[in-house]
Amino acid sequence: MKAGFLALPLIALPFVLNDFWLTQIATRALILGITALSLSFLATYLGVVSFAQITLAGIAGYTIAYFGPNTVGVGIKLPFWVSIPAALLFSVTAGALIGYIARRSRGIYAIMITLAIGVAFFYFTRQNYAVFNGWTGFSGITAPVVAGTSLRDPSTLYFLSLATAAIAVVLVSLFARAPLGLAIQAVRDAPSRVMALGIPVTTPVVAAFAFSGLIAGGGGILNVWYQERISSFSVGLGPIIDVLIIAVIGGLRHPLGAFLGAIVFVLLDTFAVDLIDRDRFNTLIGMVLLIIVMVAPNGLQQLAADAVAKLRAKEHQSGKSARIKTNT
Amino acid sequence: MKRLKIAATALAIGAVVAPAQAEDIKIGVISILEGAFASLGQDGIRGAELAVKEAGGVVDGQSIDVITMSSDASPDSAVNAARKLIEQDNVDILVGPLSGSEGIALRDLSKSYPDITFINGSSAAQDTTLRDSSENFFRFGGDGAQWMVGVGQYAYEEMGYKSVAVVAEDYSFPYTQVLGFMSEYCSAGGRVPEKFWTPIGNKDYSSVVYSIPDDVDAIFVALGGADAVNFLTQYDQAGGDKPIIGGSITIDSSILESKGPFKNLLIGAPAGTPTVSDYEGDEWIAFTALYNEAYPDGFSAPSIFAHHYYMGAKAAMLALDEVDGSLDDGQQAFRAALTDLEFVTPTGGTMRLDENRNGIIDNFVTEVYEREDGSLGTRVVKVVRDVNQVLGQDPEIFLASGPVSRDNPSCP
Amino acid sequence: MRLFLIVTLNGLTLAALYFLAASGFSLIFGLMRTVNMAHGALLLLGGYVGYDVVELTGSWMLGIACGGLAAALAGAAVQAGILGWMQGDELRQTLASIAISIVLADLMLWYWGGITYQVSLPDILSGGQKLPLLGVGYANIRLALMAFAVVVGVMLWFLIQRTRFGAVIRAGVDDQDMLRALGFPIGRIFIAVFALGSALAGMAGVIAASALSISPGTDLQFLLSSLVVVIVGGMGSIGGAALGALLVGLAEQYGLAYAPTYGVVFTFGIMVLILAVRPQGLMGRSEQ
Amino acid sequence: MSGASTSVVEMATDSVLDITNLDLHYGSSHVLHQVNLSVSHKPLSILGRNGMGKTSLCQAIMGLHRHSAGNIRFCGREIGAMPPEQRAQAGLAYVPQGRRVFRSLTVDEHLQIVERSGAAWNRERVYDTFPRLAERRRNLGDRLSGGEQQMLAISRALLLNPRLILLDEPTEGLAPTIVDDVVTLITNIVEEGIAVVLVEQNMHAALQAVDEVAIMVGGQVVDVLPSEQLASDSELQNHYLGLDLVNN
Repeated sequence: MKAGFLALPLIALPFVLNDFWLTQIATRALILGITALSLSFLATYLGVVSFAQITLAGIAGYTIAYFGPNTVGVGIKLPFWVSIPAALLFSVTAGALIGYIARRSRGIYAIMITLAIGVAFFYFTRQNYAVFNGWTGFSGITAPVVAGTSLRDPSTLYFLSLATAAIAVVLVSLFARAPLGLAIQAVRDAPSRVMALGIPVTTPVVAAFAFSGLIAGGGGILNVWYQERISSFSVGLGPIIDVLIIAVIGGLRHPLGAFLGAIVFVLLDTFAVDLIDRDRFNTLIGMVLLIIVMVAPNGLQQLAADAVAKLRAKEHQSGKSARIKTNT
Repeated sequence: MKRLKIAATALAIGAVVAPAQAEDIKIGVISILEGAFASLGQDGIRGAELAVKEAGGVVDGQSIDVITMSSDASPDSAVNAARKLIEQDNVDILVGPLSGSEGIALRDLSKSYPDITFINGSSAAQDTTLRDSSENFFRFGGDGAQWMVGVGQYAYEEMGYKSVAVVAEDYSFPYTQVLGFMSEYCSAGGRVPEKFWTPIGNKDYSSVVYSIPDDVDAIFVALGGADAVNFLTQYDQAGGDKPIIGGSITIDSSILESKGPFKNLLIGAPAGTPTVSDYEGDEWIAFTALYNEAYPDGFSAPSIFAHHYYMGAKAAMLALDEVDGSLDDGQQAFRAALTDLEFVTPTGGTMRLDENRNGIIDNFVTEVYEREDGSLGTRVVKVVRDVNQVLGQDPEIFLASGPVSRDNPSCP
Repeated sequence: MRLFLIVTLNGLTLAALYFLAASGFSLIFGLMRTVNMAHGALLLLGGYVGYDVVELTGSWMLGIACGGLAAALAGAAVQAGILGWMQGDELRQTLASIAISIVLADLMLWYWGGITYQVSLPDILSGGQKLPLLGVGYANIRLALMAFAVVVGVMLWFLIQRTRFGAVIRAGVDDQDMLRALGFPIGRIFIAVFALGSALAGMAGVIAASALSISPGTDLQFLLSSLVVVIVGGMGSIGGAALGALLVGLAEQYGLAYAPTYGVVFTFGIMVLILAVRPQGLMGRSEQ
Repeated sequence: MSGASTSVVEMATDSVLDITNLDLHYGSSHVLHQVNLSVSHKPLSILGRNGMGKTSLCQAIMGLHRHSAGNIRFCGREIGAMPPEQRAQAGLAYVPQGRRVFRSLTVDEHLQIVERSGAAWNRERVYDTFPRLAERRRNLGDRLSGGEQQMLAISRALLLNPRLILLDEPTEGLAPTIVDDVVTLITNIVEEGIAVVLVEQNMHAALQAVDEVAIMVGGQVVDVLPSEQLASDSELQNHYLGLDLVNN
């Protein structure tokens, strides 16, 4: 009932929005939301804020670019049904590797080691021409054509992103309830106790990062189809911070927070220039961000949930009092 | 169905910004207005606006709306800015972007929007038009290699430099500039024993400074903005005394007007550029006067960016005038007018396009000199007219030598 | 060999600058666990103000003082007005300070424009001199940098290890709640330390503008280098910041001289490697 | 001197600390339920088994954990809304469970940062009272033995020249001879005219030092009775505290 309440308008969107709103706003928000979800998943269930999620998305994106059609003459062209699994495989493997490197880091130190990994990857892609084509990166990437329809077609890409987002949300909830997911949460709550029980901490941490790599990889593939290009800039500090902003303003406690944060971010990023003197839009973005951080400590999702709860309580109250009145 | 879609869209857009009037012709301008390139990007916008202002802001009774968008030097942001301008602000013509990788990104994007005309701003990557060119992407200007034509020969023959070291940023634009310099310099007989590719935004060049071989005659520096300032300062402080040869954005009014003691190093330095701040040509003097009048807060003379955005927007205005402001038929007539356009540039040459819609330009070899008031200016020592994208070589041979890179070309 | 020695010297002087920039960041993190992502913006602000003051008065020392003061005031305002309200919530503070840095960077771009500034040096520091053993010219300001770093380092050490205020800061690092229970108004101490850390950043900004240059984007560069320096060395330890600065400064210069293509990658590679082996940094204490 | 003695008499009739209907939550778990407690100048001990809410009560009194409902009055002033530092300045001193000495401060620095000039307790007096601390004055906090740390924690509190000292399990983990020293010390503090609240699991130590005992069970104060009564009634001890504690 609740899912339907959410799904119906989302499915109806392509029929009411023009291409700009559908692709540049809705699809872009979904794609960013998927990558941000991989961050909020780690934050919520493992208690680790990872700045390396853009790196994982980027690894998947670069794989698609390298093994797909592009206009820079780098890479080997493979059919998409090979390159897509390869992209996910790489992002999952990279996730596992990052998890292994960061397995002992907590709190601020985990943020820093993942940031270092992210920035190192960024500089590597910028300097390496053989695989990543350096500064310029890959352009002219086209999404696969399936049954005569390009996956980059606005409605198709939207539905594809929506489906991926839905699957990611479901996977996160399933994973959280699976034995491995429970072990991860135990690590979050008391790593030393888990170790005392004789359970190695490494396995759950690596698994959690690998799983986040799967989700981020999905976002990365969609992103490279959406952008039709990828370069060192796509994995730089800017996108890294964008995804963090999205996850945190949306709220880390609920999978839907990432998407709420993404839509707010995309709207702000796109329209800030229209709302204020075109030269000072960054000030506006910064201010809005600051206000959200200050008034919504647990993110917009929590803020919205509280508002709904309050509204319900009020309704409930007035309903009750009405009933009492009729009774008397 | 379609009607419903349009209505809903109008509603959605109307909620955010009021749509502009339908009759206007809208030109979107993309430039970099944040970070290290901000002041240069600002000057690009000035150039584009100047061309529109010059025409009175009207073509054949239709007013011209200029809408600007900022990118952050990344191709992704340039593409997002372009999509927003096209799909949400409904621009007809796009002018921009500023930097090389952004240019290639917009070239690719232009293939997805065949009904929009893209006119390059100041981005100067070679492949934007040379390889995989796009029918609706025009560049009324040259690439980074064209901008160096004349310098190699001048350095070898006039200055007598038999070998030079190269210090340049490690990305495509400087690669292109180095190619332009070296292809001439090497065939004249010069040698380039070492190239130092430094990361863009590097602060501390001291280790590069001390690695420069003692036996070179000069240093070719293709760095921009703060990077150039940092390198030159540190070279100066280390007691370095080799003459400098400058890239196109190493020696530009935006650099000459920066504050700092390093500037003495530049006096006498030759450079290749399509834009000379102190050029004595009548057209340039008139252009500078126009610029100064419109932008008292701008630089003392238009920068390379103002100059190139101006030429792009000017071409758009001229071609619009030719088709009486009509952009029907998918802008076919407008594009035909652009393709056949010939106009006198602020530097006094005649701008026209080659078959890849890339400009055939005039290039200058300049040298830096000190004005009486102590400020620095550049003066022209040589003008090379009609420089095409293959630098006067046989197109097939030129293309066969491959795209620019760290190692192409090479003559150690 | 000669090149190696010169590159080493370059690494040391760069390390000195990094230490100056990072020490304030480390101080703030050490006491409050605040990752102040606006540190780079405060550094840049100090640099700009310092430039203006030097142009106006011709006094370099005054420029340094005013640059530090401007950053200290801005930093105190940030802590008192924003970050102090979310004390203990590291992630929110990180994000809020990112937002602050975005706003600050944009406002500075507005006021100072995008051009590159270099602070003109007093005569004694400008120019260079021939190094006796190596036989090459070397900038005076870079040699002076090392002296500055040592002086600042010693002063900081003295402040923290030998004064009552320093003892209070150390007590706060160890156990904030206990310090409060002894009657210390932690909010005000936090503001003071934030101002002190910011003042160090502001002064480093003026020095960076003298030895190198400043322009939009300098804020991010120094934020990143400060992060690496402090994390490699161990958060909150002044000795650690010095060690981290040495490692990063040397790595960067050796990279630039001997492996320019991947030099920058090495710096961050070192950071990953160290954190993988010692999650709390070289001289950091593990949490709890 | 005579003035001081009259004020002691006066205060003895008044209560120093008044806690009424105090509730405390940690997230969703309800830790303190409607705690009522009044502390006069007679030393009082709060006894109870592990997990009964004793430390939470201390932290609520100090303000280190905000209570969710109820009042805390100290010397006639409501302090419930004050941050911890203001409560300390008002005359409330805290010797926490586990001592919590600063590991990177020397003994001398611990005392130096709290010392106020011209007060009754100063560094000199501390060193006179605890020669052992004087010997160890250059040692860092985490290089001290448990007993020394306890001396330091109590000295640190005394230097605040408080009206009330709240001690949370000061004998925990100490050797029996040291426990006796601590008990003597508390008795001396009481004689100084400083009110004492002693939270303990060690009933025997507590009963030696105080006149009155409050019993905490399940986040509530269930009984307040003279120490002699509890000392003599083993059934009562068993009932409230369980065998493990009594045999301790």
